[in-house]
Amino acid sequence: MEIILSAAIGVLTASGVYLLLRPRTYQVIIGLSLLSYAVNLFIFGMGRLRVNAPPVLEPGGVGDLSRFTDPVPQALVLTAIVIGFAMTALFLVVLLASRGFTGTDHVDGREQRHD
Amino acid sequence: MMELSIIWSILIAQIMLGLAMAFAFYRMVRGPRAQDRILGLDTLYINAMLMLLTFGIRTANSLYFESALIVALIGFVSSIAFGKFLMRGEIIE
Amino acid sequence: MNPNEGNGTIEYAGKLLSVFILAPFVGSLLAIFFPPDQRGATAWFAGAIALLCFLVAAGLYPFVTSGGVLRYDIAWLPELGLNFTLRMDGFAWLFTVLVTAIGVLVVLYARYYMAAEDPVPRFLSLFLAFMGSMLGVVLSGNLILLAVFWELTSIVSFLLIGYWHHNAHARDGARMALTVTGTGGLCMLVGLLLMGRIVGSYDLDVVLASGDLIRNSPLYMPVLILVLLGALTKSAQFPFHFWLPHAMSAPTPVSAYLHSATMVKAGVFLLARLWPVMAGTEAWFWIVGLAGLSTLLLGAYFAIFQQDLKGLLAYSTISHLGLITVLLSLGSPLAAVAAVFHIVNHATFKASLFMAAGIIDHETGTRDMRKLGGLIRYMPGTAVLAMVASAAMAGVPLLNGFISKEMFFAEAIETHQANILDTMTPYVATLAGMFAVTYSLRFIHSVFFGKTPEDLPKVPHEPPRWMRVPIEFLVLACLVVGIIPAITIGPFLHTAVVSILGANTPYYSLSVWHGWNLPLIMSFVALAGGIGLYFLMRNYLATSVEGPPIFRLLHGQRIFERVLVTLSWKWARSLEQRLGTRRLQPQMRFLVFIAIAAGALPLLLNHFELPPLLVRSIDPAFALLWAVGIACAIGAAILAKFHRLAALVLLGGAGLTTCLTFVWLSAPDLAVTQLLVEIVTTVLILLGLRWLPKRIEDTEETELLSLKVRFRRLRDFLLAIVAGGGVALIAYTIMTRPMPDTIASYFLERAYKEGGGTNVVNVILVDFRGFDTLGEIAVLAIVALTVFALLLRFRPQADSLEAPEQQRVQNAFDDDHPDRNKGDSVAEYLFVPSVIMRWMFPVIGMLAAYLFLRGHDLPGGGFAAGIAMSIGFILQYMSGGTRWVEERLRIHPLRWMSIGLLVAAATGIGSWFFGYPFLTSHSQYVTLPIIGKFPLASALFFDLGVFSLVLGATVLILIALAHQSIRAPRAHARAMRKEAR
Amino acid sequence: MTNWMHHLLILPILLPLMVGAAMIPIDERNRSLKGVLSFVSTLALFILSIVLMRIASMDGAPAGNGVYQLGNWPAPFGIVLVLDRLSALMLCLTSGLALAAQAYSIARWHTAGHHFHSLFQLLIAGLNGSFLTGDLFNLFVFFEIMLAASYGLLLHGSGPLRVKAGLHYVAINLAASSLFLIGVSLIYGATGTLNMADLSMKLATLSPEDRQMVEVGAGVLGVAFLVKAGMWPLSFWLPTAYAAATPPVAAVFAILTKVGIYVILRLSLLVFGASAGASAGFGQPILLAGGLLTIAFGAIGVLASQAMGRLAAYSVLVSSGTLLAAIGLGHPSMIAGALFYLVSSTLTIAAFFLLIELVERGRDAGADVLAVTMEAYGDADEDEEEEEVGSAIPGTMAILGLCFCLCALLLAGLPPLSGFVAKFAILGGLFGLSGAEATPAVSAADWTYVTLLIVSGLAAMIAMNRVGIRTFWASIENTVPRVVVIEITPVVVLLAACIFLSVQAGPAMRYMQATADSLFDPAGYTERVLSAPRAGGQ
Amino acid sequence: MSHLTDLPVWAAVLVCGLTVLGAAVALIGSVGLLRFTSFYERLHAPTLATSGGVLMICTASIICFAVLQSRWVFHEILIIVFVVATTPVTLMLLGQAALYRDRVEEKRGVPLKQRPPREEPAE
Amino acid sequence: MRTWLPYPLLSVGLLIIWLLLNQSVAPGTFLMGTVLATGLGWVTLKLGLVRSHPRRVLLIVRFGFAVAVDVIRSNIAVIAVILRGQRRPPNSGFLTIDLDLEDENALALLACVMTATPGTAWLEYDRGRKSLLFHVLDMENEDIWLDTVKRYETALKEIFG
Ligand code: NA
Ligand code: NA
Repeated sequence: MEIILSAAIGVLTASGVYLLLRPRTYQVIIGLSLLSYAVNLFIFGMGRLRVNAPPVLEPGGVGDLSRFTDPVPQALVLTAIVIGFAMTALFLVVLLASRGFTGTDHVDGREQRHD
Repeated sequence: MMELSIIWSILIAQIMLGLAMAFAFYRMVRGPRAQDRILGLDTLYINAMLMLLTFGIRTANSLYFESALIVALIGFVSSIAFGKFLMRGEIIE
Repeated sequence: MNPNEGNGTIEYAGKLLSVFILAPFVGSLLAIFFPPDQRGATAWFAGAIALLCFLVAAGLYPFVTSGGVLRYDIAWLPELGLNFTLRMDGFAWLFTVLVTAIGVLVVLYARYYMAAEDPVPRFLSLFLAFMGSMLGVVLSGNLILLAVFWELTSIVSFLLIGYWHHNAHARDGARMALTVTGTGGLCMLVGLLLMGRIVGSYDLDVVLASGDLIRNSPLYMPVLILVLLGALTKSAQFPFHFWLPHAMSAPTPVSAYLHSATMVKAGVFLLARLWPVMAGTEAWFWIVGLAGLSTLLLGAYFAIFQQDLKGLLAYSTISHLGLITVLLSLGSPLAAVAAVFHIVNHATFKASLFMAAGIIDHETGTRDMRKLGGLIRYMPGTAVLAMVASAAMAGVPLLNGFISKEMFFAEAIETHQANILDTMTPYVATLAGMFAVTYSLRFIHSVFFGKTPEDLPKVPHEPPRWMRVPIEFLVLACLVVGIIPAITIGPFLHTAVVSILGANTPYYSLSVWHGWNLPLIMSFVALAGGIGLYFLMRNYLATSVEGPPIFRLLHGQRIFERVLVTLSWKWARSLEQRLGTRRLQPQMRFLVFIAIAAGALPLLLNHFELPPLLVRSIDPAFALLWAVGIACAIGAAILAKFHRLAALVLLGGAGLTTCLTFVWLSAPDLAVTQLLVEIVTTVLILLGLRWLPKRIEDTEETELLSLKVRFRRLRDFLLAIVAGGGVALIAYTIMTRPMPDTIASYFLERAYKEGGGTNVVNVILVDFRGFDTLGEIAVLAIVALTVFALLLRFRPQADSLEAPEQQRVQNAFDDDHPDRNKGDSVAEYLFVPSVIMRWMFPVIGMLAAYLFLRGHDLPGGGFAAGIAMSIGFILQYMSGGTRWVEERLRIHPLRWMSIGLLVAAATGIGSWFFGYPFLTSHSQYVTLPIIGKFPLASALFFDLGVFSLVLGATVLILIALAHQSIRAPRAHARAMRKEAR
Repeated sequence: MTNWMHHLLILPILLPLMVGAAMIPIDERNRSLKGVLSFVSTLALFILSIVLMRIASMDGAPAGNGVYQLGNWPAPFGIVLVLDRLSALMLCLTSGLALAAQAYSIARWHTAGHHFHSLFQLLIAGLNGSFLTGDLFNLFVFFEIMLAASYGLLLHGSGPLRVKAGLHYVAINLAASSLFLIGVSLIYGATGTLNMADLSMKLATLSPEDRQMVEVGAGVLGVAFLVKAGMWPLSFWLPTAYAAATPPVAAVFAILTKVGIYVILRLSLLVFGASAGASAGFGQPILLAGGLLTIAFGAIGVLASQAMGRLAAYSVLVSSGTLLAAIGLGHPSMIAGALFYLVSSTLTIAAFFLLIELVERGRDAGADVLAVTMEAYGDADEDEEEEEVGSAIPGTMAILGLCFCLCALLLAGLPPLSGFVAKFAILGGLFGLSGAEATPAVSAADWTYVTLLIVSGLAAMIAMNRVGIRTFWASIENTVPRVVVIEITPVVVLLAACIFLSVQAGPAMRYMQATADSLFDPAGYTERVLSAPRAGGQ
Repeated sequence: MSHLTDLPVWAAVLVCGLTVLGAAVALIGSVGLLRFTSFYERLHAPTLATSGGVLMICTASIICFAVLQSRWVFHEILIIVFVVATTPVTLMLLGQAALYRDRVEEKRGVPLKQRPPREEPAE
Repeated sequence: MRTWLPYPLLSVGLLIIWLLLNQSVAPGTFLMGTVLATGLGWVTLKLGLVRSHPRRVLLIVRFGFAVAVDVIRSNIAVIAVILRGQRRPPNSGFLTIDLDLEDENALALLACVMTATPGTAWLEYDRGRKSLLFHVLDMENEDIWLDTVKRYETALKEIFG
């Protein structure tokens, strides 16, 4: 499992980073989204991978790490998801505004000769 | 013996669903038209939901259920957004 | 007076030192408030302050005789050795008197010199500030304080030189003066800091007692160079002399004060001040000597060729400062005496000459010697005064300049060090003396004698009576000191010299006649040669252009300006462009590269062992799932440029895979949230897509990609691969390592017992780390506000203003058919779907309620519920359109947001009333009839806040975007109307 | 044991958060009400932060003093807020700047867009949270609050320049936020903790493999902070963004880079201090090199700037570089000076940003159009009208000129103002008054630092000189800018604060010294955080 | 996966069978998506998964949990209901969009928009 | 009653959903569900949905049963079409049918039913002509499809009558 998830994180990161380096704002926003998947999975992975051990206790129960997966990274990922969503929205609107003002969807607000 | 067959049958089911997702992916990436891609995504969603259900059976844990339920109830929203975008050029008029 | 008279008196006298700083600066502040037309009153005020300082200085004389020192200490930054220490010894006293006395005279002179339209209060305010700064330099008892006042003199002089700032020369001159002297000052500061490091204190008394320590320190050379940079720039020594002539654009009183008596003297003052601890080494001799000698000679030579009266005086000043510098370079006590003496002498005659030049300028309207002549007939009094002062400058016997110059010649012939510089000194000195005679003679002859020019701007006459008084005073001093030096200046000079040299004070005689000796012969040679030279060159000079032959091509100012422009503007600009960029892509590239490096370095520096590859326990279904996910990600990356919709679809695929992963790996909460967010994000981006320009793949273009572009893409690709590989490697390494001892155990143990919930993730979110959640929803609120505010000002491009093509086609279809109304197409299209979409609203509402209420115990929670509910709203917007929904449902996202945030925070504050910190949760099962046990947790209220905020923020973001579709056509119509008009 | 005074510690976060939230639904037509609310809140915050500063500098306080356990969960499990001299200082600086910027904005700039005051309050909440929190992930959250608000504020007023700058700013910072997350989670994955104090305790006991992972995490995390701090070459977005922002926003942005510096200073001394075993001093050479390069680049930029806004923005970089390199050099004696410099340069740059617009107002009529766009509510596309605010006060030019001179002196670090005192304090700390016994040689790094410090001061002097002459002396049209008192007062007050700092350099430096001393005592911090008792005594 | 062995044989067979069958139906649907040549044909493909697939797998899940937890837990029915209710919307919208686009491009074999209206005016 | 429960069927449905979601019929859950179901009914009222009054529960059940059978049958049919693959490509085509159904809810239900039975795809409903364009995968016999749809229509008309 670890190897698959690492590969997934790697590919998501690579795709995201590649898009971040591209000249079109839309590419960048897609890149940021892919990157945020990668980051979320990365954070998640920091709690180690467990199948069928969700950190949900029986009522009245006391949990320990031998039976349940680490809940902390999950809580962190939740926060990261929310913030990531907010930032995607923000970036989208900024890129729209930029496109509105400059007429182009180039990240620099003007067409460069070759990218 | 029975344990093994249970494991295997569910695994086979999951692999089949995975393949179904792969085929859906083919449509998403190859199109040829936008509607094909969206249909592909919709199929991907449905198969993913089925995958969630099989996962629930496999682990006998019902915590997968909400995710499946959300796919079933809300998953169509993004598809109709796509559809409306195709049809009207904007999704909220 | 006996210096041991009692500490009380000395202490009191020490306190009086503060007058020298306080009076001028306070006076400076007050002077600004004088009305601009009150020239006289302001001058009286400023003069009174200068006079006060002079009188106090005079009164303090008894305390500084025979090596007495007055001190006044105020703690400023005692931890770092910087104190506001004022210290007056004989040398400082002499300078104080010079500064204040000439100050009084200059104020008097300026009273008449300045025109009515000049803002005199500003001038005098600056003047007083300058005087205060100069006195500060002189009286500083702490090296750093000295540097402080030092820079202040530069700054104030900048403002004084630029006083007539409508004049471009004044501006340039001021800037140059500040740049050169300010730079020198900063270097000096470092030098003084190093000196403090060597000595262990910045206190001048301590420093002056540590000569050997300084001279033997390994840091001596840096200290020397840095301090000399300060002193030589300030005193306009070669090669930093060029600023001084250009400072002549200042009003003449400024020149008379700053460029004769005070500011330029600060440099030589410092050399003399530090002479006991720094002089005497070979390095000192060479550097200071070389600078002094070249300045002495070049200054004098250049002075001859000036056509501007003040220019001549400026170069002569440079030359005389060179003379003083040479004297200080020699390292002999006797030379030091001569230096101090010449400082005083030069101040008196040069100040009077500047004032005379000012009168000439004032009365004739020009300072060009080619245009002047025969003025003795119009202003005989001034002429006489100028002649005497000039003679003093030329070193004519019976005037003060002669005596100090004789002392200089005498020292020049002495042997101090066995090297070529030392050998050259007498010859250079004589030559420079000769030049001095020439330019002095020229000054007098070309201005006061010869033909009276016809084309003078004004008819010249004698200046007002009181305008000449300062000159008379100064010239009188030249005469008196020149004739009876021992009685007049003698004791004061001695006091000053003793305070520098202490026990090393040599015997010296201040008599006019020392018999026929070599210096006298040198003087006569210089005098005769100078007169001869003048008459040889007279005709040439009468018509020549400004500046010496050949050298005038080497225009100091122009070089400086060019260097400055090149360095500080051209190079800076090109460097800025080379070292920086305003484009995003390179910035991102840097960021990625540095992040990779930051992650890789710790691995490379300490041997990193690759973790073992674990291939067992791979679930084929999971692998297949991610095969699809990975393919989606790559596909999205490839298609994002030309197939936006496809990329978005594929992004959805990757997101879905991520959700499944979360379920698979025991994170149902994450899956739920990710799924919901996924959907909203898709809707969001689709809302935005409408406003982006069309981008159609141009196959030809892609084929003709230049090599450069291919290279760039390859580089980015490799960068991306490395980044991805690195992150994957790190993730794998950590995931295959055993768990550390983590705080998670604590949460698992107490989530139910103390947090009151079985879903540990949710308990963390609303309780253990509820503060994070509060912050996270605040982020959402902020972003929603930002989006909202930005979209209010959204101006779409013209090409996306009109309705999308589909709508136009469909509307046209409706228009073409008489039985159809506009909008029928869309109504038909949505007729059946919208029925289902509307029925889904309450169902989604139910789901949201379910997610909300179960969150604490099972996956879900306020956030998921809020997003789900907002999807319900969006669905209605999609089915009926903006107007339709807003006619029916009350949508107040701003209010929901505000309430949400306030409720969440207020829940946190509630715990204060029970004596607990913010956000301490309280949960209790309330037993109600019928319903039975019902959990009532404060976390529920907190989650309610989260729900309200998330709902509000998400709806606000999406709706604000959706509203653009209504606004744009209106704006479009408006624009069309405008165009039509 | 929990008394009401104890809750003061969280007020710097809660007060602006709640005031900001409460103002959201207030109609934009009631801007003056919002302005007053906001101003009063910030004023209260300023007073509060002074009180907190006093609390922080109390010695011999009871255990748990200055540690606030959110949700009553003890560190390292729950999130804690930690008040010490450094954080109190930063709080004070933040609210001071905010107060000035806010007053300034009320004259006209807050009308340039919607929800200015809410965003402003939330920015303060984010800043204060970043300074107070003792938890790495919570720091991320507050960073995001701060960043999100800064995006909003940067875009306040809209217009092509701001939006273009905003796009870059947002993109870079989003990427940096990803790094932040990777770094924090990696540290968690290797150590199992998120609490800074706990991390500092655990680091020495980790296995070499885990420590390596922590270092990777810290390295990546550091990049995120350095982006914020503006280290070359991660800072190219900064001049454009800061120059494009509206003046009050730019002024308060002066402290945004300092957040990065603050965190680096805090973490490098707390986590990678002397007690960190093999990881001690981690990253310092990078900070030094980067800081030096940043000073150089900033100085070049200062020289190359024609517009005052960019000049000011590059001064921000110089200031950052100076601080980063000072941290990188790691001389304990320099840190106090560096802190003094931090305060002084922040105040100066803020004052300058506020001043620029006033000075340029008279010269460029076009600038006002952007400033005051009256919007038809709900629809901003209506015709823009220009509104004259303020009147030409006599003597305005003189006051502006004086303020400009003071700014120039402060930026160039020329005597006698706090800019000089700060540089002296840094250099004095670097060279030290070692005295007669042994004068240690000055290292090459030290020399480079000194040279760059001086050269950057010179660059500022030359550039300010050039700009000042052009503006005040050589300007052809002598229109006196229309300035209202409420605009000039904040500038004067900020500069007066600098003058106050110069005069009271002694007490100020004593505070900084105590701050620096406590930073070099990570054990004291750790002890205080980890052994703080819970309320209710469990 | 010990819990699944708690199932009685009949239930196990039923659960496994329905699961595999449901997955197979879904897979075949996807194969259809892959192989059909026109969009309108492909439009039918996912309905296999949304009808047969969902039905069978949900039933399997219901049986599994009902037997394991020995209580009647039907909440999977909700999934069936929701899927049945929401799938038409997507497919309808997509189908209409495809029709519109094909009509604009004047593709052959695509029925024109239904004109003229039923009450045709006399010529 | 109308003001309290604008859509009784909806509210009952919502209550059932609630109970199913919570997997409990405890009084607390029931009460909560009732409150939510009622409240959401009021909100839904604002969306202006037509109130239909389906009668005769028996008819509904019968209809449901018939549909279920159709679904299974058409599943098998479509599977067969797909599996036979290239050998015999599907003979698909468009069909138009005039509908008499007036009730929009009934129409929506018809759409659900047609979508749930693989092989028929609802495409376009023309409100003016009241005719439906749909697509069938296997057009062996057009009339069978038209009959099926008519059958559904009749059933729905009866139910919603
Ligand atoms: Na000699
Ligand atoms: Na169907």
